[in-house]
Amino acid sequence: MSSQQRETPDTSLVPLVEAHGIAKRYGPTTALQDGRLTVLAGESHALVGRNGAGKSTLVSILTGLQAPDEGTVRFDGQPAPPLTDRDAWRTKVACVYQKPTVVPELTVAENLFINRQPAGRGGVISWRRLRTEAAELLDTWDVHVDPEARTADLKVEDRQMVEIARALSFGARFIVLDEPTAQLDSREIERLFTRMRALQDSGVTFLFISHHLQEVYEVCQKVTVLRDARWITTAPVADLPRQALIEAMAGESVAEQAVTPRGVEPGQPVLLAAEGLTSAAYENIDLTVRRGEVVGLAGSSGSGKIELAESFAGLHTPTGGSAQLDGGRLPFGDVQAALTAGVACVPRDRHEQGLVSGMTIGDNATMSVLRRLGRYGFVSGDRKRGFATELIERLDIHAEGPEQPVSDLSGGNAQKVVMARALASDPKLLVLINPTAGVDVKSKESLLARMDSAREDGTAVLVVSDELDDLRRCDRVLVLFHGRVVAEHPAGWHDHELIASIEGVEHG
Amino acid sequence: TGLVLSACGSTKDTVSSGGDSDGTGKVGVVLPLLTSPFWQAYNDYVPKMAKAEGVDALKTVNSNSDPSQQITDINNQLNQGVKGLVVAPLDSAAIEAGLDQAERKGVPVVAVDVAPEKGKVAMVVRANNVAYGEQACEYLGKQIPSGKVVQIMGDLASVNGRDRSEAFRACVKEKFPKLKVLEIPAKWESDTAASKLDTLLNANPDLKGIYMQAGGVYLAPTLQTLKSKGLLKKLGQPGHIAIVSNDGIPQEFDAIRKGEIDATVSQPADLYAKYGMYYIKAAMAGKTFKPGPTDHDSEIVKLPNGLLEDQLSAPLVTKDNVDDPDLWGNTVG
Amino acid sequence: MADTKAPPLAPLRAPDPRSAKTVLLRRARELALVPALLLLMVLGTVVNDSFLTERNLISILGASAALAMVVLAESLVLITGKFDLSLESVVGIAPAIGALLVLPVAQSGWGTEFPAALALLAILVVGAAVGAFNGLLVVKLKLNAFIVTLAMLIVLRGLLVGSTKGKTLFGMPDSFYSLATTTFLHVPLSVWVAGACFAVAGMVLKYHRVGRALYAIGGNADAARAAGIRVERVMLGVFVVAGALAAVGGIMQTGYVGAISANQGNNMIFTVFAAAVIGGISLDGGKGTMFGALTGVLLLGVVQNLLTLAQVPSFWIQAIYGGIILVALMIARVTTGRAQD
Amino acid sequence: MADTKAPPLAPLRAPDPRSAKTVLLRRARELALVPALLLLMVLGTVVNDSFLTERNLISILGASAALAMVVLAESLVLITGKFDLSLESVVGIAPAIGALLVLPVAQSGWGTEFPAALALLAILVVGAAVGAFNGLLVVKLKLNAFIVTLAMLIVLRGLLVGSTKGKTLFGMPDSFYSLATTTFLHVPLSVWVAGACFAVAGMVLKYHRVGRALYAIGGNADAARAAGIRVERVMLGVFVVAGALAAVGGIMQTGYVGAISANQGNNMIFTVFAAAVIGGISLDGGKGTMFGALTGVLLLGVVQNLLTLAQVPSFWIQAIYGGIILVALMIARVTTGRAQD
Ligand SMILES: Nc1ncnc2c1ncn2[C@@H]1O[C@H](COP(=O)(O)OP(=O)(O)OP(=O)(O)O)[C@@H](O)[C@H]1O
Ligand SMILES: Nc1ncnc2c1ncn2[C@@H]1O[C@H](COP(=O)(O)OP(=O)(O)OP(=O)(O)O)[C@@H](O)[C@H]1O
Ligand SMILES: [Mg+2]
Ligand SMILES: [Mg+2]
Repeated sequence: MSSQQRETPDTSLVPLVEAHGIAKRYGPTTALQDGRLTVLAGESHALVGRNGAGKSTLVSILTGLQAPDEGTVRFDGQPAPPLTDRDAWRTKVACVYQKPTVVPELTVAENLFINRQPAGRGGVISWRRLRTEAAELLDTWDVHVDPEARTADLKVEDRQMVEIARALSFGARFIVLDEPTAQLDSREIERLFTRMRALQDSGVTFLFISHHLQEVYEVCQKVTVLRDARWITTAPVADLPRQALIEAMAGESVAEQAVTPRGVEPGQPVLLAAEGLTSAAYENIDLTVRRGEVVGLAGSSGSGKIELAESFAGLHTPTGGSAQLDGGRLPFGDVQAALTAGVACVPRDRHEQGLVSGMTIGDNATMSVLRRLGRYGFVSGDRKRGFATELIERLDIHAEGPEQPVSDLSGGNAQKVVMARALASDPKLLVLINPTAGVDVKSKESLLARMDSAREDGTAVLVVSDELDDLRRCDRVLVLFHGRVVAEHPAGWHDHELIASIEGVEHG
Repeated sequence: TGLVLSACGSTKDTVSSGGDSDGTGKVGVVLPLLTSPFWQAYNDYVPKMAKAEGVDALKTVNSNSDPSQQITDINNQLNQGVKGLVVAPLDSAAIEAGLDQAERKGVPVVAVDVAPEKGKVAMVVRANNVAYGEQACEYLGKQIPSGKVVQIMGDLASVNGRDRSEAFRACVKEKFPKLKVLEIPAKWESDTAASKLDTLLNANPDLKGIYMQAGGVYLAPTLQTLKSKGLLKKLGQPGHIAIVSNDGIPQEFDAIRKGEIDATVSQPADLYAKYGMYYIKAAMAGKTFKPGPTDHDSEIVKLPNGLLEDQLSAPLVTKDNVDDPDLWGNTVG
Repeated sequence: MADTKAPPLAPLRAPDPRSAKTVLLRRARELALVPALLLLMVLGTVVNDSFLTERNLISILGASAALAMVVLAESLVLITGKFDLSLESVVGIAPAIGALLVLPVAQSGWGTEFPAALALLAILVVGAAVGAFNGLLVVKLKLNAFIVTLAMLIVLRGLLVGSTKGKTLFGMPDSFYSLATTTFLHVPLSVWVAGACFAVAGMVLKYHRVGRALYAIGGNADAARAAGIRVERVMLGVFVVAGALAAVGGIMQTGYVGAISANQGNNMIFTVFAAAVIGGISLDGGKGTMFGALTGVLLLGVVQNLLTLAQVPSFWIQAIYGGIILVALMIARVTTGRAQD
Repeated sequence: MADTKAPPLAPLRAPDPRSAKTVLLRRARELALVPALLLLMVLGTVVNDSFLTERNLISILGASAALAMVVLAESLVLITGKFDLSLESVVGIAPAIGALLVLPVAQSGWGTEFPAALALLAILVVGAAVGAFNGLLVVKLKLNAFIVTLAMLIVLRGLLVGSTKGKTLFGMPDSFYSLATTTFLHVPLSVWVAGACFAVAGMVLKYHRVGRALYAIGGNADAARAAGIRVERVMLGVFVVAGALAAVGGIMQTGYVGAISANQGNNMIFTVFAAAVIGGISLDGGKGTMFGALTGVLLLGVVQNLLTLAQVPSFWIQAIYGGIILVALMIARVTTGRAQD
């Protein structure tokens, strides 16, 4: 907590941000019914809730992107500025939104300083200063990207770091972070937290949203819980142990089973066998996955784990090596052929490769399986609707129904639609890349439980994830470092072992 | 500032002597467009007539219905050092800049089909578009005592189209007040003509006559529409709609022979080309002309703006004279 | 203020997704023009007695058939997220080549004197070939679709003028005209054909795997690829089909005007885009339906018809035409209450 | 296979971002046409002696000036991610209204007989007003930009024909023509003005926040809004500026042809889009530079000039023109090695 004293004793009583009775509706959907939030200066406040609870909606209202249908927002006791006065909002609050808010065609440097480029006399932008300042900013964050690179070419995690760096560099007293960690690996998260603590010490107030509850305990002092578009409770984190917090979010008690994978039965045949896979991102990879086995791929950013996983789904083409799936040769570089061969995939970035945002949930979920839903390629609307409704229920997607466009969904629910599509095709091999990014605790349980049930029906699963929780479910975890497999951990590993090998600190 | 002053100028500065021509040299020919059978015929006649008149004509240049392109084309021809220009302006006024350029370079110009409002040309070779409209009106007026007639007009922004429309309108109003004129602005487009005529016939099934201002584009859609409505009756049959066309292309002659249409005004594409070449050769040789009758059955008149115009005759072709071998429509394939 | 527990809540229920209002809202895009269209019909009936006659309505349909085919073709391309401007030139060049193949040299043909059926087939082949060429340049060579097809438009227009020497082609066999001249139940065949094509395209787009693939590609080509759709192949196919459909439109146009002028199809693409876009097809791809596109075509047809019937002074027709389109757009905006994109 | 020790690897390094090659690659988009342009220049010199003369080059520039202004205007709108088709009509209607204001009734004017300076100002105001109207419909009413401006194009064309009764306006004061007729260092003023406008626009786009805001809005309007850019206001401003620039283009065109026909500007928008898009301005917004757009204009100008000088048979000029554009696109694609969008 901040140790700084405000000038007048009064102000400590006036909350930095106070939102009251906020309601927001999108057509028939009520995104927020009774949103309340009170954040005191200097505290780090967590906002938690299940997917679709209305967190991001509240954020967009707190940052002046949207006007609430009802309710008031006050900063330091003053009413919030009008929506059109963006400059006034910018002095009050900076934000990392859940959806990317970079301009893909501009360089990283310019995105960092968008609309506040360093300018000399006559408002002439100095590109040299822009570049050096951007390089400095990236350096302090230890983000290794070229400030001159096109932002569209960045990896998701780098883009996220750029957005975080930008938000924190405004010098605003109040900073909102909407799921900043969903796309980051543990090292990057640690870097973010160190930075947050330092800023907290200098008096900055954070509103922090995450589905990783341990992070809430790590960096926040207070927590507000939303459920079903309504405010449920606000409490110091110390008063709300994990179980109680989950209960507040879910409205029921959720048993988080501490799963220990039983491991595959020894007799199971090998389903996926890859030999000598080589591409620009990885080198000479041998990999076998048995029927019913769940294999994790871990590694730091740039280790090539994603490309490796993508290779099996046809999204990345290796330059050398071969793979067998269930006895047949697995073709590379052709998603359709991979699908036919029995591979389904949750791709790395739901915005880029996962979803067609203009289409409905039903369309997105059934996109890969239409062939099997009807004859001669024709699919009856009812059949599709039924199939999609089933998926929506199975994955607990918070939506009006299969006819809703995915662009209306909250981040976590959108991710579940991608997952639904992968599961829809009853694959032999399921390739999951960061499958639980942005998914709430309860849904994550059900997603991961699906991995377990895959085991029963003999599906092989390949999970690429930066989250230890996901990896813990795996029968074994392979660690990649600079494109090579450097370690293999059978189930039951300790966190520090895995992290050490991911970091490349200690191989062996 | 002296430098600046001397650097300033005008595109009108570079007047060259121009008197050095002896009647020889290359001649540039600029066409307005090529997507009409009439201009296509003219384009075919140009090399033939140039040869006949002994003129060294360059390949024709097509301005593609774009007046500013036409100026550019003229400039390009001048830059190539032509000694004479035969231009069919797209517009009576929007040609001035091109004519000025030619005058500055001392290159004589003959205008074909459209008389420029301003600028200097050695001669205007054209048939009178006002006369076209009047001829059509006279013919229809004689056939139809009273009732509705429609004129299928061209692009409202085209001079020739405007002349025909106004002449037709004025003539009907003055001489045949019992006729009611309906109008179809069809932008020289055949599908527009078809659909609007179709629509109009729904509301006015008692239509008595049609004046098509361009047979090349309107003949087929008019006949097709009448056919599909069951209104295409041969000349002499009851319910025949009197149709006068304008252009004089072979297909119109065929239709006249079959009795599908009554008449057409033959625009003399051959004479345009012939006298275009004739006058440019004369102008390059420094010859001048005076108003008065010519040796080829036409008259040179002095226009209000001082330009000379050789008004070629445009005969009305009907069943009676449709087989006249002198009509250019009977000489091309 | 901490620890305030909210009272127990009845969970908010989402509204019934099938309720009439939600369905209507969701279909807002394709139904947007319907109110404007109805208004125009009423206006037409008031302005002129002959407007609401069977004859006149059939005229509107007959006049719109060729346009409808090209709008259909363009809509497919637009939904896939690409452009094909050259379709307007296909309307001219495809039937022209067919005609040149049947006509004797004396009638400016090539003298090959193909049988009519073969020539009609050739028309479709030309359309498909142009589409395939565009498709290859766009899909394989990855050239910009807008500008490639604009260049193709110019090339094809030029080829048409060049190969006909600017002449209008007349006197083809009757089968060249029969789409427009034959009627069935008083309605020209061309209208039935266009209607059938729209129905088929609509069904395919809504219920067939390939149709859904078009939307997916137009919405997010990367995601479509990751979902196992063969983006390149489908796109190429769409260009080919669009070319062939435009060629059919060209045959209809030929039948309608009774000849092929060297101008056939010129400037049509503006009207095509207007119809498609007012009908709710998005230029960004991935959005719009065949029904919407059809209402766009009909709206333009009705307005044209109305203006002719009303004998508006010809100098002002164009301004009024544009004005009515603007107003129709505003009505659509107000009645659906959604931003247009 | 566990615990295999990997040999120590030098981490793969990104290439030095400032190396000449990377810089060139990054500028590939705007430099794409330069090789094609050079090739054409060489070709021109070979084909015809008069091509590389000062006179001819000045002709090319003079003929392209008006187009250049409209391309500039359209590029600004495109970079912001919108469309403005009606600019071509502004090229006609804006100077026409100016002319109607100065001309006496006898010359088909309105008889207000404004002084020339005021009329010239009025031309700019008309352009800006049309832009503002478009902008309001697009930005405030959230109508689709493509179709609104297409409707406006039709309306304005119609108004031009209606208000002039189709007549060509001429005989305006000299100042109406002076942009095209006055020269400085042998080069028409219009060329200098267009050049200056391009330079200013280029500088603003590269070195001013407002310019950068256009790219941001075109690239991702939501992100721009979140970054505090007043998206609506900037967009409106762009429409207004584009209208005014197109009006200047209209004055140049008037001077160039010496009169204002009721068709002035018609079908120009095709060429405008062609120039802008070949020049690397993306229809999706957020991409392209003024330099690129300028090379697009010059390429089209040089091709037109070459075709006239080369004495190509006029029936085939158009086809060859389109063909050259296609080839230029391919050259651009090959030399830059990047997909076009
Ligand atoms: N533009 C929109 N149109 C329609 N519905 C919307 C829109 N934006 C959000 N919603 C709906 O509002 C509800 C709340 O969404 P919100 O994004 O605030 O959830 P969230 O709490 O941030 O969830 P997550 O943890 O998954 O990010 C969801 O049901 C969502 O479907
Ligand atoms: N499209 C691309 N263009 C250029 N380089 C790329 C591209 N995709 C990936 N790379 C590079 O290939 C390397 C491996 O990337 P990859 O995404 O596989 O890393 P990763 O192991 O998944 O890391 P993380 O754990 O951060 O997700 C990186 O250096 C990345 O920058
Ligand atoms: Mg959210
Ligand atoms: Mg990664």
